[in-house]
Amino acid sequence: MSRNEPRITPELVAEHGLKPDEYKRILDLIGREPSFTELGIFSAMWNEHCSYKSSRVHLRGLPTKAPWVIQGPGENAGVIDIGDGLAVVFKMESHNHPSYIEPYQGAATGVGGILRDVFTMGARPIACLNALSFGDPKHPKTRHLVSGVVAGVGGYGNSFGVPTVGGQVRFHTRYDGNNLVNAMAVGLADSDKIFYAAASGVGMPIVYLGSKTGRDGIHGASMASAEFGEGAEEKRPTVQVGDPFSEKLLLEACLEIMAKDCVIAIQDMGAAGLTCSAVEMGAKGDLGVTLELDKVPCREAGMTAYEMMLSESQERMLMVLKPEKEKEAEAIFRKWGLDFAIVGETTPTKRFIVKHGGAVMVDLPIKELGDEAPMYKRPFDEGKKRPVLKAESIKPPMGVADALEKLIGSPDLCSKRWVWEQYDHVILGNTVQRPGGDAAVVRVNDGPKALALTADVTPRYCEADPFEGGKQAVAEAWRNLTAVGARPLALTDNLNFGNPERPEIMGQFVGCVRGISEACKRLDFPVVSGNVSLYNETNGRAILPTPTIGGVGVLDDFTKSATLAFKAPGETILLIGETQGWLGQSLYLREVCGKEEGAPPPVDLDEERENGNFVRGLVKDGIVTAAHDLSDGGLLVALAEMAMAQGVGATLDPAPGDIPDHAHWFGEDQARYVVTVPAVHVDAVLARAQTMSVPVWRLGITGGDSLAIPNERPIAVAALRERFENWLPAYMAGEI
Amino acid sequence: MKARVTVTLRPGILDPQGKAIEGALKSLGVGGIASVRQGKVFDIEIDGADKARAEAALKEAAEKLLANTVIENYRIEVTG
Amino acid sequence: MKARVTVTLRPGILDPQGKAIEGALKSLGVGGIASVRQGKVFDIEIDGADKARAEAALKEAAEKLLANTVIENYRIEVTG
Amino acid sequence: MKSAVLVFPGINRERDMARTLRLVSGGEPAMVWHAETALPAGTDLVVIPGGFSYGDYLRCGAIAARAPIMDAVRAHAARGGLVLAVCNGFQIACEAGLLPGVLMRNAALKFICRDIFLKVERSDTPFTRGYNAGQVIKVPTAHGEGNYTADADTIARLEGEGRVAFRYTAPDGRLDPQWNVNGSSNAIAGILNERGNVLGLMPHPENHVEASIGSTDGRGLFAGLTQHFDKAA
Ligand SMILES: Nc1ncnc2c1ncn2[C@@H]1O[C@H](COP(=O)(O)OP(=O)(O)O)[C@@H](O)[C@H]1O
Ligand SMILES: [Mg+2]
Repeated sequence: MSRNEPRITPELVAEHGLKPDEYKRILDLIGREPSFTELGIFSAMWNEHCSYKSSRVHLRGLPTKAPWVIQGPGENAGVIDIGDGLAVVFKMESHNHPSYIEPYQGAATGVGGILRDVFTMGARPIACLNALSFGDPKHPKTRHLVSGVVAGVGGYGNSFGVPTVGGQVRFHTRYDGNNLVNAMAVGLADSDKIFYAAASGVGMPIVYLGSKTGRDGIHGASMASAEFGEGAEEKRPTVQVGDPFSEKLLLEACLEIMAKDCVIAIQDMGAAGLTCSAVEMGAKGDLGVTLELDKVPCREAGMTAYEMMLSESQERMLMVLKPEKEKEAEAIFRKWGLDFAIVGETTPTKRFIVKHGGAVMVDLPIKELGDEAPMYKRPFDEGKKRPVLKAESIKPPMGVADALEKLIGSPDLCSKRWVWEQYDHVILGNTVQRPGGDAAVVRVNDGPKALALTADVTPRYCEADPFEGGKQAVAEAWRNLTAVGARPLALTDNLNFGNPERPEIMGQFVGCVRGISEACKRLDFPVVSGNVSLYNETNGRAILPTPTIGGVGVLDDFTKSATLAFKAPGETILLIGETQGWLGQSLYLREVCGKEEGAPPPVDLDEERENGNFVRGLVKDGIVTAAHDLSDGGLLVALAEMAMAQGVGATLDPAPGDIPDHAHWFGEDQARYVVTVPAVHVDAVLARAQTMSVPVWRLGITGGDSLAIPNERPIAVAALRERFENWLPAYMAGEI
Repeated sequence: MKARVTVTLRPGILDPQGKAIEGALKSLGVGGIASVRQGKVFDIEIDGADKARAEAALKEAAEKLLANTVIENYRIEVTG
Repeated sequence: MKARVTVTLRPGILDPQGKAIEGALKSLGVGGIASVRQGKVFDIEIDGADKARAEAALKEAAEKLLANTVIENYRIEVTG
Repeated sequence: MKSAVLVFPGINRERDMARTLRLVSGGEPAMVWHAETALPAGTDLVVIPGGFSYGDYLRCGAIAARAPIMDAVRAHAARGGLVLAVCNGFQIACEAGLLPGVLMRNAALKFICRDIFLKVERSDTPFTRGYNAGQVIKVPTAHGEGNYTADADTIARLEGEGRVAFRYTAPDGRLDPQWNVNGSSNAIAGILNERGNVLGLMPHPENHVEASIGSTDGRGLFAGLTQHFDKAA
């Protein structure tokens, strides 16, 4: 049916990442040999990135429903109701491989992609977050990657005009050849004006919007599903370049035509570009789609059907338009200087037909393209449980003060100011809590409502025990939202793993998803969107399992959110939650003792829930003057962070003595928070804790300019802060 | 010695700047502009008088820093 | 027709970016770099075949937009 | 006060600016599209807001400075009308010849978003009458190219004629290179034109007008402008 296209050979099939049995599935499905363009389309639709063929069966178990969920997984982004007729639209997505190959553009286009997912649904983006994992700081490529990725995230978001308010940065040698860039975008819409991808109506015009199509990123989707070998750098010609300027125009133009009621369905062109977006619109609407490629705005001459169908040029959209609104919509796009072309129509046939130069290049059953994608129940091995380490068995190599200073200046615990100062985090004028706290707080319109936003995961826990690690990631996100006083509502997950064809990796995946699922159920914290990134490994060495959780919560009054800084001297410091002194997989063990061992701390979800609800109540009633959840580094690190924030020290009570001192100060037991309470409220708080059966311990009193611990040298807050702030800038300047 | 390193985007790579400039020139009414692509030049002074050595240093500079060879090409001219 | 417009900073105008690149090259150990100044090139395609007309259009483009003549110089070459 | 906020493709702090004008002056600003050729009748104050007009491509502000609306802005300024140009607006104003000098890459070559301290050099202008001379205010900056540079003569004239309106300082008002966030000549953060009716500044006072969102230190600028026009009216 098509002219001048290469013949299909087994080699060509293999180059498209299709296994022989998958190719056979294609033959059975269409009853003939596919054309070259069709082969390209199958390879794009059936690769891991688009089809979720290894993960689908497990993702089904995730809880996705709650009364406030408007749209769960399955659309461009999840949608939740926050009351007052408003909805929050959000999702997180990875751009790992592209960011390794070209850190600036890879990260930038990652941000661009996720922003598009959000505004495609009719929401104006109001905040971004990003979770970044890099290799060992000593690895020769790490500095270059950090510098490029951070500049790229900032470069795109700053220009687009959305505040980047939170995220994570970590370093570990297991990310040496595979850094992770997970970008999250959050938008705001009227809850009755959400736009979806499903087309409806026969003979409706399909419109192409945005930038022109070039040869960018052809095979991008298949690259994202291939393991890196030595020659990864050779895949370079596929690099996509982001154009935040065009995206900003696209945003304004899209919101304008949506407001004018021109749109039946809309879908951004992300992975596998025109192919994926057109097929999804048709399939979801039970309709066929015919595309006329001669009408597609192209940047380069002589592009083939294959290239146009697989191009991943950025800043493009596909839309089904109300026919009577065509002129109005076109005028809006022209005003914003964007391309606007009718490139096809919906049909009753349920076939996906692509014409180019007078020939039919593609004629495929549209629903089966997605529905009949292979699905694998890959073998998995969850591995053996690691031993629980007794705190007594871990000899402290140095005193508590020295250990604190060492931890606070370590790559994972040090201040990430160097990163977030490159992100505009104040634009739009709604950033109540900036980066540096537990969760960012962003006012909704003129308030009083606000959103709390966070991104969390502790990969070393996931590696040691995928199930507990999965639970912990969700619990930590929930806790961070709670610590600022927000009610956690829903989350998006970005599941980054190695090669799923290896049972032990698949075991990590399955375990983490089970853990996430369990925690979501018990904390009433559903999953409304997400993304899976597999094959993050080089020469057989996988990344740490990294299921990043992006959490969203709501505050009724933004002026009542709690921050972590000690505010004034003379306030009582209280610890909420039980301390056993869990050192297995702790940062103390890794940074101070040089060991990555043992089982991670277990997560008791009932305790999480009860302690969290207690803390949220205290914040809501304005009883606490500071609140902070405990995580990496344990109690003393949390106290140090609270002290450094405004330069107020504390005099601490001695460790209770029933566990070793270092386990008391640095253990990473879960479900804990530190709060400060003015003296007048202490009794009331203790009484309230007792009625709610929540464990509370007095830790000491705020004041002074150091952390004073009995039998330890005083730790000057200013010196601590110097260490805290110094590591990253010094590292990036090449001084470390 | 003086040299110039010219760094340009590889063909086919999107050039958002060039595109915006092209649009601006058109709306300013500058006639006949069909397309614009933007690149960079680095005017470099080098110590010494050994041309081969200078060229080697420039190549190193271009590869290591001046050009992002994933998306850019570069050209070196020693001008005197 | 193809043309190139090269825009460089006027002598004496501070070039923080060039300076930083100079420093970076030195710390990368690239030998013998004495100074770096950064400029821009615009590769432009022009409709028609009249060279004089093309040059006039390019001059207009440079003056009106491509160069900030307060701090920058420009040079036009029609290359073919 | 009737204000007009210019909107160029890629500009992104126009909403922040409009909201602040509404909040402080009580009036609704007109949003004026770059392709217009005239300002709304009776415009008192033209605001060129921050953002990334044309993606900051070519040179920051260069393309926007040549937009059709800019002739009207120049005419407004020539009549003595007030123009407030913030961040990208400052860059646009320099490119448009409304203010001297250029804004180069930050000395650290990075985009920096941070609260900084500004010393208000004089309080006898319509833009700064809401402050005391010598007062130090805390406002955010968010830019990659705010390093103010001009030839020595221009700098000398700006200083000599008292046209430096704001300077980057330490919290106590001391000049200190460590607090000069972008490396500007003489720590210049904001300047006036010769006639004193055009102000350009890099930081974002419009983002610091509410105590619950950082600070109210930016309010003085807008409150002062409002007073200026209320008095005049
Ligand atoms: N880990 C996950 N958890 C929940 N939902 C997921 C997950 N991964 C993907 N999804 C959902 O599957 C759908 C397809 O995802 P994706 O292909 O990444 O979206 P897009 O096509 O917008 O890039 C989305 O609705 C997404 O929210
Ligand atoms: Mg999408």
